[in-house]
Amino acid sequence: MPVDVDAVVLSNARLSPDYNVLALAAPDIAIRAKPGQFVMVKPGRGDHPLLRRPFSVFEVLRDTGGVTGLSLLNKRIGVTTRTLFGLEPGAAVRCLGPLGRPFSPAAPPERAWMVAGGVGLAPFHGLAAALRARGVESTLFYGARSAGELFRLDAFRRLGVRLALATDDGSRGDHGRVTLPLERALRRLDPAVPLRLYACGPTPMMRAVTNLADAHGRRTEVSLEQVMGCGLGGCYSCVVPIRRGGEAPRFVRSCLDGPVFDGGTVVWDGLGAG
Amino acid sequence: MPVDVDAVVLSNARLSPDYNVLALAAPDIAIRAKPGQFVMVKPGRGDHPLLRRPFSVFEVLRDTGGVTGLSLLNKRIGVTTRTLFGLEPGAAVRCLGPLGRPFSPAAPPERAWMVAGGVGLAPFHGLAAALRARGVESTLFYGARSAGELFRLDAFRRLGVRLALATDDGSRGDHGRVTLPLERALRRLDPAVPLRLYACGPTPMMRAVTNLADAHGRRTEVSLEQVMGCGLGGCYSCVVPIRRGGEAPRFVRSCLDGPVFDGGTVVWDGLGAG
Amino acid sequence: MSVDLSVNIGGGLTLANPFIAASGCFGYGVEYAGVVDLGALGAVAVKGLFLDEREGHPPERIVETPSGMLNAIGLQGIGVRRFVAEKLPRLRECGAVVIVNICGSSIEEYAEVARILDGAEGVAAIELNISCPNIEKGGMMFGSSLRGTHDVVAAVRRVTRLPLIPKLTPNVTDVASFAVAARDAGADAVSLVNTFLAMAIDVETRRPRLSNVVGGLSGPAIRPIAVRMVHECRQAVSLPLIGMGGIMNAEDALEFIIAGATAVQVGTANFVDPFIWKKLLAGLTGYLRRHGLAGLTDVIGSLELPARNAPCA
Amino acid sequence: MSVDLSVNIGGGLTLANPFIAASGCFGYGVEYAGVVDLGALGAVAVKGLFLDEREGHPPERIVETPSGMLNAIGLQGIGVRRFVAEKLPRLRECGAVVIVNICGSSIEEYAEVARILDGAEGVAAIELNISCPNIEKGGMMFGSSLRGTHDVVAAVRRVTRLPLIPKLTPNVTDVASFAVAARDAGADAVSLVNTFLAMAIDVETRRPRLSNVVGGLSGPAIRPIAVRMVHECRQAVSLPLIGMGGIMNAEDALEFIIAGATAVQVGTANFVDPFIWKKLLAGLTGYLRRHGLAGLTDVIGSLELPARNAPCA
Ligand SMILES: Cc1cc2nc3c(=O)[nH]c(=O)nc-3n(C[C@H](O)[C@H](O)[C@H](O)COP(=O)(O)OP(=O)(O)OC[C@H]3O[C@@H](n4cnc5c(N)ncnc54)[C@H](O)[C@@H]3O)c2cc1C
Ligand SMILES: Cc1cc2nc3c(=O)[nH]c(=O)nc-3n(C[C@H](O)[C@H](O)[C@H](O)COP(=O)(O)OP(=O)(O)OC[C@H]3O[C@@H](n4cnc5c(N)ncnc54)[C@H](O)[C@@H]3O)c2cc1C
Ligand SMILES: Cc1cc2nc3c(=O)[nH]c(=O)nc-3n(C[C@H](O)[C@H](O)[C@H](O)COP(=O)(O)O)c2cc1C
Ligand SMILES: Cc1cc2nc3c(=O)[nH]c(=O)nc-3n(C[C@H](O)[C@H](O)[C@H](O)COP(=O)(O)O)c2cc1C
Ligand code: FES
Ligand code: FES
Repeated sequence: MPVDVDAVVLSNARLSPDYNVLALAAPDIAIRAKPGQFVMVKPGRGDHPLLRRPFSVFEVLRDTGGVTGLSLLNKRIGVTTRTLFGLEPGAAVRCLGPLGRPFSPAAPPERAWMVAGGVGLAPFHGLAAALRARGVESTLFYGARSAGELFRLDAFRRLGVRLALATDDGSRGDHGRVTLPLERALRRLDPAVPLRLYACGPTPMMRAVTNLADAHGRRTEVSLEQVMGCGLGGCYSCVVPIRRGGEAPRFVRSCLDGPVFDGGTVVWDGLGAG
Repeated sequence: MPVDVDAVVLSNARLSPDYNVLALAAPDIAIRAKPGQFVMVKPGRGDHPLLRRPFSVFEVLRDTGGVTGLSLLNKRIGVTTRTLFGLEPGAAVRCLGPLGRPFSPAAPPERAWMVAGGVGLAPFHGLAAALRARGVESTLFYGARSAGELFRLDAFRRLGVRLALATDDGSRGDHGRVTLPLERALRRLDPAVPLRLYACGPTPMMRAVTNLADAHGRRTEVSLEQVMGCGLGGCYSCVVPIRRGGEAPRFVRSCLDGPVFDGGTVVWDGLGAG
Repeated sequence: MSVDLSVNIGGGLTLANPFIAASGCFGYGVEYAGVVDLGALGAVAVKGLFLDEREGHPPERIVETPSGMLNAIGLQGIGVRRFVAEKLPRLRECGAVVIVNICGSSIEEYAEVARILDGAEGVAAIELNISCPNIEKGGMMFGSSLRGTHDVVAAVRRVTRLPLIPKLTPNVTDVASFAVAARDAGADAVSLVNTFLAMAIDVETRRPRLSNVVGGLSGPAIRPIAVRMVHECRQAVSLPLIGMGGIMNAEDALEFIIAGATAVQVGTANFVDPFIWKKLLAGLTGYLRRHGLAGLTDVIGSLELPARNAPCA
Repeated sequence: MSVDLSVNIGGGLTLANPFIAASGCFGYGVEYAGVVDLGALGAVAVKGLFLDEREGHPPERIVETPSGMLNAIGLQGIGVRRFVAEKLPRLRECGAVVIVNICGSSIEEYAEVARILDGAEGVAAIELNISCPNIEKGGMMFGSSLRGTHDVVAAVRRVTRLPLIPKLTPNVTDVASFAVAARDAGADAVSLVNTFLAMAIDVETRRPRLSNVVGGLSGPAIRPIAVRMVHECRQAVSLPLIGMGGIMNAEDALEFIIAGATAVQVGTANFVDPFIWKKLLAGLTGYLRRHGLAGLTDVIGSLELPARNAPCA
């Protein structure tokens, strides 16, 4: 069951002019959050903005006494993300969660490849930790605009994750899309080695990853970013057209049935303009 | 001409759980403000709350280099005053002014009696300073709920103002309304001594002062607190019924023709519920 | 002092308190069973149902606006039969008082949906959605004509004895005349308002923000208009009114109740705070205590109008 | 790159830019002469004028609501004759393009006011206020009936050649039909919207917050509804439309312009920021530059509607 807490900001680490990591004292949520789940956040009271916004749980925070909270990897794009960028420790943020259907973590001997674009990195810290706990060999394919926007690489390395990087400007890793190193790796991998992919990032990127993986006979779990009004199944705003079995596509609520979906079931053309 | 500045909060002195004095770096306004004039203030951007709120200029702030800003005496009653109470130094407040028609300061040998109720003290610091500069003998009749809400008495004493106090709970000065000491003083004063009264506070108090003074043949300038949408004469929200000469009462805009009016011209029954 | 929050919303239906989850803002209720004690609500109005399943509009389906939001969900739904089979039993288990919001593309469809519900166990009342701005056929088509309103209500009235509550659209010149038409056709109460037809444009792409171009505006932005409409209807009919539009807290609810609403629905606010219900109850109870009132019925329609006086007193 | 902001709002009237101060929100314009360069505005719509002086309603006349405000000023004003004698000369001096908003309790009064303005020097256009929610007689009475709208517009058309701009009320079921009626009666353009009839209640006293009980809602809260109405009118008539309702910045103005408005009015925002006009101009110019457009006319009505597709693509 999700809970709603008035979480105090523990710290706000600004990573770049657009990205920050906001640590929130929400242990009751953190302790239950599974990789890929999200929270619905509202930084201020009052009507402006009115609605909460969905954010992946980035890290589960711990000290010697146990779980102390969670963090969000936030990218400034509009009114709420701007506020979250600017918050100082001590401020309060309403935080409802954990919500949604998590990733299904691979199990050995299956390998796990995570493919992140930009802020799509957010759900993978938790997933990487879960994979490590299960002893799954994992790789993060991570694309960003430039080297300065490739964040927290060390944290992933510490979790034993191999890294394959790409930047739009070529300042680090492959010059171009994250699908470049991914495609190379897919081609190289022995088709007999069991592998599962996870993707989170811009819709076209998740679509490309799903198709690429599919061409190599691999399945991808994607974490979609639909606009969400409630996060609890109440409003039907967050739907995604999903085709299951041979049936016609159906709009399913990504706050309940997602945000993680089998990429192969997503009818990509039917997603919103985003 | 009024100007609009994004004024930085220089300090915020909390005087009680409801009152504070907010110092704003708005020298361009302060330098031109006359006693009784007001500013239209909006602490946040955005639509909530939407409109500015009117505040008297409390003090004109100076250092050795000259005028540095102005202060507001603020009382928490709703959304904007609550925000103004909570602001920290460095925050910005949009501030438009100076606006409205000021008091007409007495000149010797005329004496000046200021009658303040609660936050109605606000316009009198500036008036007291102007009166002192003109060498006018002045007294402040000041009523509040309790001794703890009689603010800045020293500042007025330093301006040579005599004080006559009253509190609702009798914790200081007369026990009851500020009209108690006022009435006593009016009765005692030689009718031949020229005197002008100024009143600011709750509407019933200003009305009582006007009537009391009138009964003793004295005129009162009152500073009315109408709800104001614009402060510039644009919206016609702030009207007060004024009877001039023998004519029928007319609604006049208190942001342009006031907030200071000759109390004897105000049709008190026609003021809003407040 | 104990206070009585119960209200009678007509057709013999008494609610333990006036707070109803608004249709379309609470799924089928069951989605909230883990978060909210459904039995503690006055009632739950479930998402609008047609006879058959519907897919609704493609995303984007919502967009935020100043103190409000637009939605163009397009009444995606599982159809009344699946609702009765799959959701109603669970709602009964939870002790929910269930108001079923129904839609139709024709009068026959409305009547058919109502007939099915009339035979189902656990339906407390039918809310007749003749006011949805988000579908091409039906919905507001009926609700924005007096004739259409009368005919749909009368047709449904013939097939069910369940309390019947037409839900009025605010997108009309004179909402009170629609309340009158609904009453004359046999309604037990009316609820108002549904959303205001509205739109938002992305100026960078010069495209509508909603896939359906237009959508319905809800939330605090519309509250003052909705309160006025309740006030107008109160003066035109003596039916119980169920008011809604931008209620975010007990004080907002009281505006509607004082204006004449017997009960209120809460939609958009529930998205912001799914735990709002306890706060609403506490706020209302506190108000009654503070004002020394024994029951909510003392507040309903208690608006004191000023004696009309000369402009310049 | 220089951009052309000028627009033709009908009746031969070209404005240097599309930004007009909304009636009732800018006094008689002269109040702002010290703050704003009146000649730099597209036009100034002055406060609604009757034939004679009016006192308006007692306070409280305004109340703030979520992202909006209610007003019930009651059209206090100095009457058209004093306006012509006392205000018009000063407005001319300031180089203002003056649109005079006129009211009446009868068709004859509207016509009489228009006749007086027709003979005055310095009136650029007449805006016909048939939509004020704040007076008992006249105003919305005409504006909420197609017949009334047609008759008032036709009567005023007969007495003046000045550009004639009826101002429509949003408090109707089908605003586009009113635009059609106005056009058929000889209007040169229509402006929309006036305020939404609304009310707010003080729950502690259980009294209306406005002395007049109801008032008109303006500000950002109404913007999505107003934009939708401009969009609807654009599809029904080819007259120039003057859009308004909650415009706070250039982007908001662009929503209206993209939806089909040739010019826009700014009311409530001017209370918040009397220096808004320069910001609006800068914002609009910046937009055109950024999008590589030579003139505003390229933007008017440029909304791209989606091809209607099956709900589930
Ligand atoms: C399950 C889920 C998890 C998410 N996790 C994260 C995360 O960990 N970190 C993070 O920074 N963001 C995350 N997002 C995206 C985040 O919710 C949006 O960035 C946020 O809602 C924007 O709010 P805003 O108020 O800042 O922008 P707004 O002011 O609401 O919007 C600004 C602009 O962005 C567009 N927009 C709004 N939401 C989205 C969206 N979801 N996708 C694309 N465009 C959008 C709007 O249409 C508008 O044009 C997640 C979204 C979902 C659904
Ligand atoms: C010329 C002038 C000078 C003023 N000077 C000062 C000053 O120096 N210091 C100060 O603290 N206040 C002053 N005020 C009053 C101040 O403007 C109000 O307290 C303020 O507008 C309240 O805003 P809010 O957002 O906090 O309250 P809101 O949330 O807007 O209102 C809260 C409640 O108070 C009522 N209310 C709002 N405004 C007024 C008002 N003016 N009078 C009575 N009730 C009201 C509302 O109806 C509502 O019930 C002055 C007013 C005027 C007209
Ligand atoms: C996302 C959404 C979906 C809605 N769906 C329905 C519906 O199916 N049937 C209906 O009668 N009203 C529907 N409504 C309208 C609400 O029930 C309510 O009338 C309106 O939102 C005003 O109340 P609010 O401001 O509290 O949300 C919907 C509203 C929203 C926001
Ligand atoms: C205080 C006030 C007074 C108004 N007076 C008039 C008026 O006299 N005539 C008129 O046609 N409209 C009047 N209006 C309506 C505005 O001109 C405008 O149509 C409406 O406020 C919507 O625009 P906005 O949201 O930008 O304010 C008034 C609005 C306000 C807020
Ligand atoms: S976000 Fe409301 S149903 Fe998914
Ligand atoms: S406050 Fe707008 S006219 Fe006085």
